[in-house]
Amino acid sequence: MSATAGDQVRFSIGSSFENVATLAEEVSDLCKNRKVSSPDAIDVLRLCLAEALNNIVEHAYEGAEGRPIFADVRLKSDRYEVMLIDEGKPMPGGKLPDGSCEFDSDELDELPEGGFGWMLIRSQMDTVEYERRDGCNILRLEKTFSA
Amino acid sequence: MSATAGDQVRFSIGSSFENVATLAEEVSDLCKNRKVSSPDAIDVLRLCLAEALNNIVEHAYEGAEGRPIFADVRLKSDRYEVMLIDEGKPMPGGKLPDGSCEFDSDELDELPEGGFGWMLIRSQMDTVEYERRDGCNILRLEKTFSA
Amino acid sequence: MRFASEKVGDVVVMSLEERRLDSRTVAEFREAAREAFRDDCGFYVLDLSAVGFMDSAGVGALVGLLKYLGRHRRLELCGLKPTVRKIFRLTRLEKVFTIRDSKEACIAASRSLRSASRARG
Amino acid sequence: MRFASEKVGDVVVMSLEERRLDSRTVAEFREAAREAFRDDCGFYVLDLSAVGFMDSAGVGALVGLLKYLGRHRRLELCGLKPTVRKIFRLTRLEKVFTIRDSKEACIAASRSLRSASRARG
Ligand SMILES: Nc1ncnc2c1ncn2[C@@H]1O[C@H](COP(=O)(O)OP(=O)(O)O)[C@@H](O)[C@H]1O
Ligand SMILES: Nc1ncnc2c1ncn2[C@@H]1O[C@H](COP(=O)(O)OP(=O)(O)O)[C@@H](O)[C@H]1O
Repeated sequence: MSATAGDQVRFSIGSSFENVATLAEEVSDLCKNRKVSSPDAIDVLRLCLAEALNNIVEHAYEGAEGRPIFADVRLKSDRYEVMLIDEGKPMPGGKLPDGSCEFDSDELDELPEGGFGWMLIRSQMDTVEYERRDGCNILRLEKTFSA
Repeated sequence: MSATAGDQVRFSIGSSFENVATLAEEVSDLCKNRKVSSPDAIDVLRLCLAEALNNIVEHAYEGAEGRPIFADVRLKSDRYEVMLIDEGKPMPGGKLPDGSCEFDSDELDELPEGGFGWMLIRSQMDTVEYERRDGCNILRLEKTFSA
Repeated sequence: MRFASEKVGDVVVMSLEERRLDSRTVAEFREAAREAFRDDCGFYVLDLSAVGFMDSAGVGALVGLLKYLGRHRRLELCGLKPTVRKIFRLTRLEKVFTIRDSKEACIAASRSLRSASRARG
Repeated sequence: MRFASEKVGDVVVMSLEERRLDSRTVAEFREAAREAFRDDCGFYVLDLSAVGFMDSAGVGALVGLLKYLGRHRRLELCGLKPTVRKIFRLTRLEKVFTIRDSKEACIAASRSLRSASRARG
Protein backbone atom coordinates (compact mmCIF):
# COMPACT_ATOMS: atom_id res chain seq x y z
CA MET A 1 0.00 0.00 0.00
CA SER A 2 1.50 3.32 -0.99
CA ALA A 3 1.69 5.71 1.90
CA THR A 4 -0.46 8.82 1.79
CA ALA A 5 -0.88 11.33 4.57
CA GLY A 6 -4.19 9.77 5.53
CA ASP A 7 -3.09 6.14 5.79
CA GLN A 8 -4.11 5.12 9.25
CA VAL A 9 -5.98 2.36 10.97
CA ARG A 10 -7.78 3.02 14.24
CA PHE A 11 -8.75 0.04 16.36
CA SER A 12 -11.33 0.62 19.10
CA ILE A 13 -11.70 -2.19 21.60
CA GLY A 14 -13.08 -2.85 25.03
CA SER A 15 -10.42 -3.61 27.65
CA SER A 16 -9.78 -7.28 28.41
CA PHE A 17 -6.66 -9.42 28.35
CA GLU A 18 -8.11 -11.43 25.51
CA ASN A 19 -8.99 -8.41 23.36
CA VAL A 20 -5.56 -6.85 23.70
CA ALA A 21 -3.83 -10.11 22.74
CA THR A 22 -6.02 -10.26 19.64
CA LEU A 23 -5.24 -6.64 18.85
CA ALA A 24 -1.48 -7.26 18.95
CA GLU A 25 -1.97 -10.08 16.42
CA GLU A 26 -4.19 -7.91 14.22
CA VAL A 27 -1.61 -5.17 14.03
CA SER A 28 1.02 -7.76 13.05
CA ASP A 29 -1.24 -9.03 10.28
CA LEU A 30 -1.77 -5.47 9.12
CA CYS A 31 2.01 -5.02 8.96
CA LYS A 32 2.25 -8.02 6.66
CA ASN A 33 -0.58 -6.77 4.43
CA ARG A 34 1.01 -3.31 4.23
CA LYS A 35 4.34 -4.84 3.31
CA VAL A 36 6.25 -3.72 6.35
CA SER A 37 9.60 -4.94 5.13
CA SER A 38 11.19 -6.40 8.22
CA PRO A 39 9.81 -9.56 9.88
CA ASP A 40 11.96 -8.77 12.92
CA ALA A 41 10.39 -5.33 13.23
CA ILE A 42 6.93 -6.93 13.06
CA ASP A 43 7.87 -9.32 15.87
CA VAL A 44 9.10 -6.36 17.90
CA LEU A 45 5.86 -4.46 17.39
CA ARG A 46 3.72 -7.49 18.30
CA LEU A 47 5.60 -7.92 21.57
CA CYS A 48 5.74 -4.24 22.52
CA LEU A 49 2.04 -3.78 21.82
CA ALA A 50 1.20 -6.86 23.88
CA GLU A 51 3.25 -5.43 26.76
CA ALA A 52 1.88 -1.89 26.59
CA LEU A 53 -1.72 -3.06 26.14
CA ASN A 54 -1.46 -5.55 29.01
CA ASN A 55 -0.25 -2.69 31.20
CA ILE A 56 -3.29 -0.65 30.20
CA VAL A 57 -5.69 -3.44 31.17
CA GLU A 58 -3.79 -4.33 34.32
CA HIS A 59 -2.69 -0.95 35.64
CA ALA A 60 -4.67 1.84 33.96
CA TYR A 61 -7.98 -0.06 34.17
CA GLU A 62 -7.00 -2.30 37.11
CA GLY A 63 -8.41 -5.32 35.30
CA ALA A 64 -11.82 -3.78 34.53
CA GLU A 65 -13.31 -5.06 31.27
CA GLY A 66 -15.09 -3.21 28.50
CA ARG A 67 -13.37 0.14 29.03
CA PRO A 68 -12.25 1.93 25.85
CA ILE A 69 -8.82 1.44 24.32
CA PHE A 70 -7.85 3.00 21.00
CA ALA A 71 -4.87 2.10 18.87
CA ASP A 72 -3.96 4.39 15.97
CA VAL A 73 -1.56 2.65 13.64
CA ARG A 74 0.46 4.18 10.81
CA LEU A 75 2.64 1.92 8.75
CA LYS A 76 5.27 2.44 6.10
CA SER A 77 7.54 -0.19 4.67
CA ASP A 78 10.42 1.00 6.88
CA ARG A 79 8.66 2.70 9.81
CA TYR A 80 5.73 2.31 12.14
CA GLU A 81 4.05 4.55 14.65
CA VAL A 82 1.35 3.50 17.09
CA MET A 83 -0.59 5.64 19.55
CA LEU A 84 -2.39 3.86 22.36
CA ILE A 85 -5.11 5.82 24.12
CA ASP A 86 -7.05 4.86 27.24
CA GLU A 87 -9.18 6.64 29.82
CA GLY A 88 -7.75 4.85 32.85
CA LYS A 89 -5.58 5.88 35.77
CA PRO A 90 -2.50 7.94 34.94
CA MET A 91 1.02 6.56 35.10
CA PRO A 92 2.48 6.84 38.59
CA GLY A 93 4.18 10.23 38.95
CA GLY A 94 2.67 11.29 35.61
CA LYS A 95 5.56 9.80 33.68
CA LEU A 96 6.75 6.58 32.11
CA PRO A 97 8.43 3.99 34.31
CA ASP A 98 12.11 4.13 33.43
CA GLY A 99 12.18 0.45 32.50
CA SER A 100 15.39 -0.30 34.26
CA CYS A 101 15.26 -3.54 36.15
CA GLU A 102 18.36 -4.12 38.21
CA PHE A 103 19.06 -7.48 39.75
CA ASP A 104 21.95 -9.54 40.97
CA SER A 105 21.94 -12.70 38.89
CA ASP A 106 23.54 -14.67 41.74
CA GLU A 107 20.80 -13.91 44.23
CA LEU A 108 18.17 -16.44 43.21
CA ASP A 109 15.65 -15.48 45.89
CA GLU A 110 15.85 -11.81 44.98
CA LEU A 111 15.22 -12.19 41.26
CA PRO A 112 12.26 -10.12 40.02
CA GLU A 113 9.40 -12.06 38.43
CA GLY A 114 7.86 -8.94 36.86
CA GLY A 115 8.77 -5.48 35.72
CA PHE A 116 10.35 -6.63 32.47
CA GLY A 117 7.63 -5.11 30.29
CA TRP A 118 8.85 -1.53 30.03
CA MET A 119 12.40 -2.78 29.63
CA LEU A 120 11.35 -4.75 26.54
CA ILE A 121 9.46 -1.77 25.12
CA ARG A 122 12.15 0.83 25.75
CA SER A 123 15.01 -1.32 24.53
CA GLN A 124 13.31 -2.09 21.21
CA MET A 125 11.46 1.09 20.19
CA ASP A 126 13.11 4.25 18.87
CA THR A 127 10.61 6.51 20.60
CA VAL A 128 8.41 5.90 23.63
CA GLU A 129 6.45 8.99 24.69
CA TYR A 130 3.78 9.37 27.33
CA GLU A 131 1.31 12.17 27.73
CA ARG A 132 -1.71 12.66 29.99
CA ARG A 133 -4.30 14.78 28.22
CA ASP A 134 -8.04 15.34 28.84
CA GLY A 135 -8.22 12.42 31.24
CA CYS A 136 -6.55 10.09 28.74
CA ASN A 137 -3.25 8.27 28.71
CA ILE A 138 -1.57 8.67 25.35
CA LEU A 139 1.40 6.42 24.66
CA ARG A 140 3.29 6.84 21.41
CA LEU A 141 5.61 4.14 20.10
CA GLU A 142 7.67 4.65 16.99
CA LYS A 143 10.42 2.81 15.17
CA THR A 144 12.29 3.16 11.87
CA PHE A 145 14.13 0.17 10.48
CA SER A 146 15.68 -1.22 7.35
CA ALA A 147 14.46 -4.29 5.52
CA MET B 1 -12.62 -11.08 20.70
CA SER B 2 -15.66 -10.53 22.84
CA ALA B 3 -17.92 -7.87 21.40
CA THR B 4 -18.35 -4.64 23.29
CA ALA B 5 -20.20 -1.58 22.11
CA GLY B 6 -16.96 0.09 21.16
CA ASP B 7 -15.44 -2.69 19.08
CA GLN B 8 -14.68 -1.08 15.78
CA VAL B 9 -11.82 -0.70 13.38
CA ARG B 10 -11.55 2.35 11.17
CA PHE B 11 -9.28 2.16 8.15
CA SER B 12 -8.30 5.44 6.49
CA ILE B 13 -6.65 5.13 3.11
CA GLY B 14 -5.86 7.20 0.08
CA SER B 15 -7.80 6.19 -3.04
CA SER B 16 -6.01 3.89 -5.47
CA PHE B 17 -6.86 0.51 -6.98
CA GLU B 18 -3.96 -1.02 -5.13
CA ASN B 19 -4.89 0.40 -1.74
CA VAL B 20 -8.49 -0.76 -1.96
CA ALA B 21 -7.43 -4.30 -2.92
CA THR B 22 -5.15 -4.34 0.13
CA LEU B 23 -7.94 -3.03 2.31
CA ALA B 24 -10.30 -5.83 1.25
CA GLU B 25 -7.61 -8.35 2.27
CA GLU B 26 -6.99 -6.59 5.56
CA VAL B 27 -10.65 -6.72 6.51
CA SER B 28 -10.69 -10.46 5.70
CA ASP B 29 -7.69 -11.00 7.95
CA LEU B 30 -9.41 -9.02 10.67
CA CYS B 31 -12.45 -11.32 10.33
CA LYS B 32 -10.21 -14.31 10.92
CA ASN B 33 -8.56 -12.73 13.95
CA ARG B 34 -11.93 -11.76 15.40
CA LYS B 35 -13.19 -15.29 14.90
CA VAL B 36 -15.91 -14.50 12.39
CA SER B 37 -17.32 -17.99 12.30
CA SER B 38 -18.11 -18.51 8.64
CA PRO B 39 -15.34 -18.75 6.03
CA ASP B 40 -17.99 -18.31 3.35
CA ALA B 41 -19.17 -15.07 4.92
CA ILE B 42 -15.56 -13.84 4.98
CA ASP B 43 -15.21 -14.61 1.26
CA VAL B 44 -18.44 -12.71 0.62
CA LEU B 45 -17.21 -9.67 2.53
CA ARG B 46 -13.85 -9.68 0.75
CA LEU B 47 -15.55 -9.70 -2.63
CA CYS B 48 -18.25 -7.14 -1.82
CA LEU B 49 -15.70 -4.75 -0.33
CA ALA B 50 -13.46 -5.12 -3.36
CA GLU B 51 -16.44 -4.31 -5.60
CA ALA B 52 -17.72 -1.35 -3.59
CA LEU B 53 -14.24 0.10 -3.08
CA ASN B 54 -13.33 -0.26 -6.74
CA ASN B 55 -16.49 1.66 -7.59
CA ILE B 56 -15.43 4.44 -5.24
CA VAL B 57 -12.03 4.76 -6.90
CA GLU B 58 -13.41 4.40 -10.42
CA HIS B 59 -16.69 6.32 -10.23
CA ALA B 60 -16.75 8.54 -7.13
CA TYR B 61 -13.13 9.67 -7.57
CA GLU B 62 -12.91 8.97 -11.32
CA GLY B 63 -9.55 7.28 -10.85
CA ALA B 64 -7.95 10.10 -8.86
CA GLU B 65 -5.40 8.83 -6.32
CA GLY B 66 -4.80 9.86 -2.73
CA ARG B 67 -8.36 10.99 -1.99
CA PRO B 68 -9.76 9.90 1.38
CA ILE B 69 -11.65 6.65 1.86
CA PHE B 70 -12.74 5.45 5.30
CA ALA B 71 -13.95 1.99 6.19
CA ASP B 72 -15.57 1.47 9.58
CA VAL B 73 -15.74 -2.22 10.38
CA ARG B 74 -17.69 -3.90 13.18
CA LEU B 75 -17.41 -7.64 13.54
CA LYS B 76 -19.15 -10.26 15.61
CA SER B 77 -18.84 -13.99 15.23
CA ASP B 78 -22.13 -14.14 13.31
CA ARG B 79 -22.52 -10.64 11.87
CA TYR B 80 -20.57 -7.89 10.20
CA GLU B 81 -21.27 -4.31 9.33
CA VAL B 82 -19.09 -2.05 7.23
CA MET B 83 -19.53 1.64 6.41
CA LEU B 84 -17.57 3.00 3.48
CA ILE B 85 -17.21 6.76 3.33
CA ASP B 86 -15.74 8.86 0.55
CA GLU B 87 -15.83 12.51 -0.52
CA GLY B 88 -16.28 11.86 -4.22
CA LYS B 89 -19.08 12.39 -6.71
CA PRO B 90 -22.52 11.25 -5.61
CA MET B 91 -24.23 8.18 -7.02
CA PRO B 92 -26.15 8.96 -10.22
CA GLY B 93 -29.69 10.00 -9.28
CA GLY B 94 -28.67 10.14 -5.63
CA LYS B 95 -29.42 6.48 -5.13
CA LEU B 96 -27.89 3.05 -5.46
CA PRO B 97 -27.82 1.38 -8.87
CA ASP B 98 -30.42 -1.39 -8.71
CA GLY B 99 -27.87 -4.05 -9.57
CA SER B 100 -30.07 -5.83 -12.03
CA CYS B 101 -28.21 -6.85 -15.12
CA GLU B 102 -30.46 -8.30 -17.75
CA PHE B 103 -29.05 -10.09 -20.75
CA ASP B 104 -30.03 -12.71 -23.27
CA SER B 105 -27.53 -15.52 -22.87
CA ASP B 106 -27.93 -16.49 -26.53
CA GLU B 107 -26.92 -13.09 -27.87
CA LEU B 108 -23.14 -13.36 -27.67
CA ASP B 109 -22.44 -9.92 -29.09
CA GLU B 110 -24.84 -8.24 -26.68
CA LEU B 111 -23.43 -9.74 -23.47
CA PRO B 112 -22.41 -7.11 -20.93
CA GLU B 113 -18.75 -7.08 -19.88
CA GLY B 114 -19.38 -4.90 -16.84
CA GLY B 115 -22.12 -3.93 -14.45
CA PHE B 116 -21.89 -7.13 -12.42
CA GLY B 117 -20.49 -5.39 -9.34
CA TRP B 118 -23.70 -4.17 -7.70
CA MET B 119 -25.37 -7.44 -8.56
CA LEU B 120 -22.74 -9.33 -6.58
CA ILE B 121 -23.07 -6.94 -3.64
CA ARG B 122 -26.85 -6.86 -3.50
CA SER B 123 -27.30 -10.58 -3.93
CA GLN B 124 -24.92 -11.41 -1.09
CA MET B 125 -25.48 -8.74 1.57
CA ASP B 126 -28.51 -8.52 3.85
CA THR B 127 -28.49 -4.73 3.84
CA VAL B 128 -27.05 -2.28 1.32
CA GLU B 129 -27.85 1.33 2.16
CA TYR B 130 -26.62 4.52 0.53
CA GLU B 131 -26.75 8.00 1.89
CA ARG B 132 -25.27 11.32 0.72
CA ARG B 133 -24.43 13.50 3.70
CA ASP B 134 -22.20 16.58 4.09
CA GLY B 135 -20.62 16.01 0.70
CA CYS B 136 -19.83 12.39 1.50
CA ASN B 137 -21.05 9.10 0.10
CA ILE B 138 -21.89 6.71 2.91
CA LEU B 139 -22.47 3.11 1.96
CA ARG B 140 -23.50 0.65 4.64
CA LEU B 141 -23.18 -3.11 4.10
CA GLU B 142 -24.44 -5.56 6.68
CA LYS B 143 -24.89 -9.30 6.93
CA THR B 144 -25.87 -11.82 9.61
CA PHE B 145 -25.00 -15.47 9.12
CA SER B 146 -24.63 -18.74 10.94
CA ALA B 147 -21.40 -20.62 11.41
CA MET C 1 0.36 -12.76 -15.77
CA ARG C 2 1.82 -16.21 -15.35
CA PHE C 3 0.21 -19.07 -17.23
CA ALA C 4 1.04 -22.40 -18.82
CA SER C 5 -0.33 -23.38 -22.20
CA GLU C 6 -0.32 -26.75 -23.89
CA LYS C 7 -1.83 -28.27 -26.96
CA VAL C 8 -3.58 -31.62 -26.50
CA GLY C 9 -4.64 -32.93 -29.90
CA ASP C 10 -6.58 -30.05 -31.40
CA VAL C 11 -7.30 -28.39 -28.09
CA VAL C 12 -5.37 -25.47 -26.59
CA VAL C 13 -5.38 -25.43 -22.79
CA MET C 14 -4.40 -22.27 -20.93
CA SER C 15 -3.81 -22.76 -17.20
CA LEU C 16 -3.65 -19.54 -15.22
CA GLU C 17 -0.94 -19.52 -12.59
CA GLU C 18 -2.20 -16.49 -10.72
CA ARG C 19 -4.27 -16.42 -7.55
CA ARG C 20 -6.27 -13.36 -8.57
CA LEU C 21 -8.32 -12.56 -11.64
CA ASP C 22 -9.62 -9.15 -10.67
CA SER C 23 -9.67 -5.48 -11.58
CA ARG C 24 -5.93 -5.25 -11.06
CA THR C 25 -5.03 -8.13 -13.31
CA VAL C 26 -7.67 -8.16 -16.08
CA ALA C 27 -5.69 -6.02 -18.50
CA GLU C 28 -2.76 -8.45 -18.31
CA PHE C 29 -5.12 -11.38 -18.51
CA ARG C 30 -6.71 -10.09 -21.72
CA GLU C 31 -3.30 -9.88 -23.37
CA ALA C 32 -2.14 -13.26 -22.03
CA ALA C 33 -5.28 -15.04 -23.23
CA ARG C 34 -4.94 -13.65 -26.75
CA GLU C 35 -1.35 -14.81 -26.72
CA ALA C 36 -2.19 -18.31 -25.44
CA PHE C 37 -5.14 -18.72 -27.79
CA ARG C 38 -3.54 -17.26 -30.92
CA ASP C 39 -3.27 -20.78 -32.37
CA ASP C 40 -6.31 -21.11 -34.63
CA CYS C 41 -7.63 -24.45 -33.44
CA GLY C 42 -11.26 -23.81 -32.65
CA PHE C 43 -11.43 -25.34 -29.16
CA TYR C 44 -9.99 -23.55 -26.15
CA VAL C 45 -9.90 -24.53 -22.49
CA LEU C 46 -9.18 -22.11 -19.66
CA ASP C 47 -8.13 -23.82 -16.43
CA LEU C 48 -8.85 -21.57 -13.46
CA SER C 49 -7.83 -23.96 -10.68
CA ALA C 50 -5.14 -21.59 -9.39
CA VAL C 51 -7.57 -18.68 -9.08
CA GLY C 52 -8.78 -18.10 -5.52
CA PHE C 53 -10.20 -14.62 -5.99
CA MET C 54 -12.25 -13.31 -8.90
CA ASP C 55 -14.37 -10.17 -8.97
CA SER C 56 -16.83 -8.58 -11.40
CA ALA C 57 -13.98 -7.23 -13.51
CA GLY C 58 -12.56 -10.75 -13.77
CA VAL C 59 -15.83 -12.30 -14.84
CA GLY C 60 -16.33 -9.36 -17.23
CA ALA C 61 -12.97 -10.11 -18.83
CA LEU C 62 -14.07 -13.71 -19.39
CA VAL C 63 -17.18 -12.46 -21.19
CA GLY C 64 -14.86 -10.27 -23.24
CA LEU C 65 -12.75 -13.29 -24.15
CA LEU C 66 -15.83 -15.24 -25.17
CA LYS C 67 -16.91 -12.41 -27.47
CA TYR C 68 -13.38 -12.06 -28.84
CA LEU C 69 -13.26 -15.75 -29.78
CA GLY C 70 -16.66 -15.40 -31.43
CA ARG C 71 -19.24 -17.95 -32.53
CA HIS C 72 -16.89 -20.23 -34.41
CA ARG C 73 -14.36 -20.89 -31.72
CA ARG C 74 -15.36 -22.71 -28.57
CA LEU C 75 -14.27 -21.77 -25.02
CA GLU C 76 -14.71 -24.03 -22.03
CA LEU C 77 -13.80 -23.29 -18.40
CA CYS C 78 -12.62 -25.75 -15.77
CA GLY C 79 -11.18 -26.04 -12.28
CA LEU C 80 -13.34 -23.34 -10.70
CA LYS C 81 -13.07 -23.13 -6.93
CA PRO C 82 -16.41 -22.81 -5.11
CA THR C 83 -16.06 -19.05 -4.54
CA VAL C 84 -15.31 -18.52 -8.22
CA ARG C 85 -18.12 -20.86 -9.29
CA LYS C 86 -20.51 -18.84 -7.14
CA ILE C 87 -19.81 -15.66 -9.09
CA PHE C 88 -21.00 -17.34 -12.28
CA ARG C 89 -24.15 -18.41 -10.50
CA LEU C 90 -24.91 -15.00 -8.98
CA THR C 91 -24.31 -13.12 -12.23
CA ARG C 92 -26.27 -15.80 -14.13
CA LEU C 93 -23.29 -16.15 -16.46
CA GLU C 94 -23.25 -19.90 -15.84
CA LYS C 95 -25.78 -20.14 -18.65
CA VAL C 96 -23.37 -18.39 -20.99
CA PHE C 97 -20.24 -20.43 -20.26
CA THR C 98 -19.58 -24.13 -20.52
CA ILE C 99 -18.04 -25.08 -17.19
CA ARG C 100 -16.58 -28.52 -16.47
CA ASP C 101 -14.74 -29.97 -13.48
CA SER C 102 -11.40 -30.68 -15.11
CA LYS C 103 -9.43 -30.03 -18.26
CA GLU C 104 -9.62 -33.78 -18.95
CA ALA C 105 -13.41 -33.46 -19.08
CA CYS C 106 -13.09 -30.55 -21.54
CA ILE C 107 -10.69 -32.50 -23.73
CA ALA C 108 -13.02 -35.53 -23.72
CA ALA C 109 -15.88 -33.21 -24.70
CA SER C 110 -13.86 -31.85 -27.61
CA ARG C 111 -13.32 -35.42 -28.85
CA SER C 112 -16.99 -36.40 -28.77
CA LEU C 113 -17.88 -33.09 -30.39
CA ARG C 114 -15.43 -33.82 -33.18
CA SER C 115 -16.60 -37.39 -33.76
CA ALA C 116 -20.21 -36.17 -33.74
CA SER C 117 -19.44 -33.56 -36.41
CA ARG C 118 -17.44 -36.12 -38.39
CA ALA C 119 -20.38 -38.55 -38.26
CA ARG C 120 -22.63 -35.73 -39.45
CA GLY C 121 -20.13 -34.59 -42.14
CA MET D 1 -1.53 -26.15 28.67
CA ARG D 2 -0.41 -29.03 26.49
CA PHE D 3 3.02 -30.52 27.16
CA ALA D 4 4.89 -33.80 26.90
CA SER D 5 7.16 -35.03 29.65
CA GLU D 6 9.67 -37.83 29.62
CA LYS D 7 12.35 -39.14 31.91
CA VAL D 8 15.73 -39.80 30.34
CA GLY D 9 17.99 -41.42 32.91
CA ASP D 10 17.79 -39.08 35.89
CA VAL D 11 16.60 -36.10 33.87
CA VAL D 12 13.00 -34.95 33.52
CA VAL D 13 12.30 -33.19 30.20
CA MET D 14 9.15 -31.10 29.81
CA SER D 15 8.37 -30.09 26.23
CA LEU D 16 5.76 -27.37 25.92
CA GLU D 17 3.30 -27.94 23.11
CA GLU D 18 1.87 -24.45 23.09
CA ARG D 19 2.75 -21.61 20.76
CA ARG D 20 2.38 -18.89 23.38
CA LEU D 21 3.91 -18.47 26.80
CA ASP D 22 2.42 -15.13 27.75
CA SER D 23 0.22 -13.30 30.22
CA ARG D 24 -2.77 -15.40 29.18
CA THR D 25 -1.09 -18.74 29.65
CA VAL D 26 1.37 -18.26 32.54
CA ALA D 27 -1.07 -19.40 35.25
CA GLU D 28 -1.63 -22.68 33.45
CA PHE D 29 2.07 -22.99 32.75
CA ARG D 30 2.95 -22.61 36.41
CA GLU D 31 0.64 -25.48 37.29
CA ALA D 32 1.76 -27.67 34.40
CA ALA D 33 5.46 -27.21 35.22
CA ARG D 34 4.94 -28.19 38.86
CA GLU D 35 3.06 -31.24 37.64
CA ALA D 36 5.75 -32.21 35.11
CA PHE D 37 8.62 -31.57 37.52
CA ARG D 38 7.07 -33.16 40.64
CA ASP D 39 9.48 -36.11 40.27
CA ASP D 40 12.31 -35.32 42.66
CA CYS D 41 15.23 -35.97 40.37
CA GLY D 42 17.32 -32.81 40.65
CA PHE D 43 17.82 -32.06 36.95
CA TYR D 44 15.02 -30.58 34.84
CA VAL D 45 14.94 -29.55 31.20
CA LEU D 46 12.31 -27.28 29.68
CA ASP D 47 12.08 -27.56 25.90
CA LEU D 48 10.57 -24.37 24.45
CA SER D 49 10.89 -25.23 20.76
CA ALA D 50 7.12 -24.99 20.19
CA VAL D 51 6.93 -21.49 21.66
CA GLY D 52 6.78 -18.72 19.05
CA PHE D 53 5.59 -15.91 21.29
CA MET D 54 6.75 -15.09 24.79
CA ASP D 55 6.25 -11.84 26.69
CA SER D 56 7.43 -10.37 29.97
CA ALA D 57 4.86 -12.39 31.90
CA GLY D 58 6.19 -15.57 30.27
CA VAL D 59 9.80 -14.84 31.12
CA GLY D 60 8.65 -13.82 34.62
CA ALA D 61 7.00 -17.21 35.05
CA LEU D 62 10.27 -18.91 34.12
CA VAL D 63 12.05 -16.92 36.84
CA GLY D 64 9.30 -18.04 39.18
CA LEU D 65 9.92 -21.67 38.23
CA LEU D 66 13.65 -21.28 38.81
CA LYS D 67 12.96 -19.89 42.29
CA TYR D 68 10.42 -22.62 42.98
CA LEU D 69 12.94 -25.35 42.12
CA GLY D 70 15.49 -23.66 44.35
CA ARG D 71 19.26 -23.98 44.66
CA HIS D 72 19.39 -27.75 44.84
CA ARG D 73 17.48 -28.61 41.71
CA ARG D 74 18.84 -27.64 38.35
CA LEU D 75 16.77 -26.16 35.46
CA GLU D 76 18.03 -25.88 31.91
CA LEU D 77 16.22 -24.39 28.92
CA CYS D 78 16.51 -25.46 25.30
CA GLY D 79 14.97 -25.02 21.86
CA LEU D 80 14.51 -21.23 22.09
CA LYS D 81 13.47 -19.60 18.84
CA PRO D 82 15.37 -16.38 18.01
CA THR D 83 12.52 -14.07 19.15
CA VAL D 84 12.31 -15.92 22.45
CA ARG D 85 16.09 -15.96 22.85
CA LYS D 86 16.10 -12.20 22.33
CA ILE D 87 13.84 -11.63 25.33
CA PHE D 88 16.42 -13.30 27.58
CA ARG D 89 19.09 -11.07 26.15
CA LEU D 90 17.11 -7.82 26.50
CA THR D 91 16.03 -8.57 30.07
CA ARG D 92 19.56 -9.75 30.88
CA LEU D 93 18.06 -12.98 32.21
CA GLU D 94 20.39 -14.97 29.96
CA LYS D 95 22.92 -14.72 32.79
CA VAL D 96 20.43 -16.32 35.16
CA PHE D 97 19.36 -19.28 33.04
CA THR D 98 21.36 -22.07 31.47
CA ILE D 99 20.25 -22.12 27.85
CA ARG D 100 21.33 -24.84 25.40
CA ASP D 101 20.41 -25.58 21.81
CA SER D 102 18.72 -28.94 22.26
CA LYS D 103 17.46 -31.26 24.96
CA GLU D 104 20.19 -33.70 23.89
CA ALA D 105 22.76 -31.06 24.87
CA CYS D 106 21.07 -30.63 28.25
CA ILE D 107 21.02 -34.40 28.85
CA ALA D 108 24.69 -34.66 27.90
CA ALA D 109 25.42 -31.84 30.35
CA SER D 110 23.59 -33.68 33.11
CA ARG D 111 25.77 -36.73 32.49
CA SER D 112 29.07 -34.88 32.68
CA LEU D 113 27.81 -33.04 35.76
CA ARG D 114 27.04 -36.36 37.41
CA SER D 115 30.36 -38.00 36.52
CA ALA D 116 32.18 -34.88 37.76
CA SER D 117 30.38 -35.03 41.11
CA ARG D 118 31.00 -38.79 41.30
CA ALA D 119 34.72 -38.23 40.66
CA ARG D 120 34.71 -35.62 43.41
CA GLY D 121 32.69 -37.77 45.81
N1 LIG E 1 -1.20 2.56 31.62
C1 LIG E 1 -0.70 2.59 32.84
N2 LIG E 1 -1.29 3.30 33.77
C2 LIG E 1 -0.77 3.31 34.97
N3 LIG E 1 0.34 2.71 35.36
C3 LIG E 1 0.97 2.00 34.50
C4 LIG E 1 0.49 1.89 33.20
N4 LIG E 1 1.30 1.13 32.55
C5 LIG E 1 2.27 0.76 33.39
N5 LIG E 1 2.09 1.29 34.58
C6 LIG E 1 3.04 1.09 35.67
O1 LIG E 1 4.14 0.40 35.08
C7 LIG E 1 4.59 -0.66 35.86
C8 LIG E 1 4.47 -1.98 35.14
O2 LIG E 1 5.58 -2.18 34.35
P1 LIG E 1 5.99 -3.52 33.65
O3 LIG E 1 7.45 -3.35 33.32
O4 LIG E 1 5.10 -3.87 32.52
O5 LIG E 1 5.85 -4.63 34.78
P2 LIG E 1 4.68 -5.62 35.13
O6 LIG E 1 5.28 -6.91 34.79
O7 LIG E 1 4.47 -5.38 36.60
O8 LIG E 1 3.48 -5.26 34.31
C9 LIG E 1 3.78 -0.65 37.09
O9 LIG E 1 4.61 -0.15 38.10
C10 LIG E 1 2.63 0.27 36.84
O10 LIG E 1 2.38 1.07 37.97
N1 LIG F 1 -19.33 5.66 -5.42
C1 LIG F 1 -19.96 5.90 -6.56
N2 LIG F 1 -20.15 7.12 -6.94
C2 LIG F 1 -20.78 7.33 -8.08
N3 LIG F 1 -21.26 6.42 -8.91
C3 LIG F 1 -21.09 5.17 -8.60
C4 LIG F 1 -20.41 4.86 -7.41
N4 LIG F 1 -20.37 3.57 -7.37
C5 LIG F 1 -21.00 3.10 -8.43
N5 LIG F 1 -21.45 4.05 -9.20
C6 LIG F 1 -22.22 3.80 -10.41
O1 LIG F 1 -22.45 2.40 -10.38
C7 LIG F 1 -22.22 1.80 -11.63
C8 LIG F 1 -21.15 0.76 -11.58
O2 LIG F 1 -21.68 -0.44 -11.16
P1 LIG F 1 -20.99 -1.83 -11.26
O3 LIG F 1 -22.10 -2.83 -11.15
O4 LIG F 1 -19.90 -1.98 -10.22
O5 LIG F 1 -20.36 -1.92 -12.69
P2 LIG F 1 -18.90 -1.58 -13.24
O6 LIG F 1 -18.42 -2.92 -13.66
O7 LIG F 1 -19.18 -0.66 -14.38
O8 LIG F 1 -18.10 -0.95 -12.15
C9 LIG F 1 -21.88 2.89 -12.57
O9 LIG F 1 -23.02 3.11 -13.35
C10 LIG F 1 -21.57 4.11 -11.72
O10 LIG F 1 -22.15 5.25 -12.30
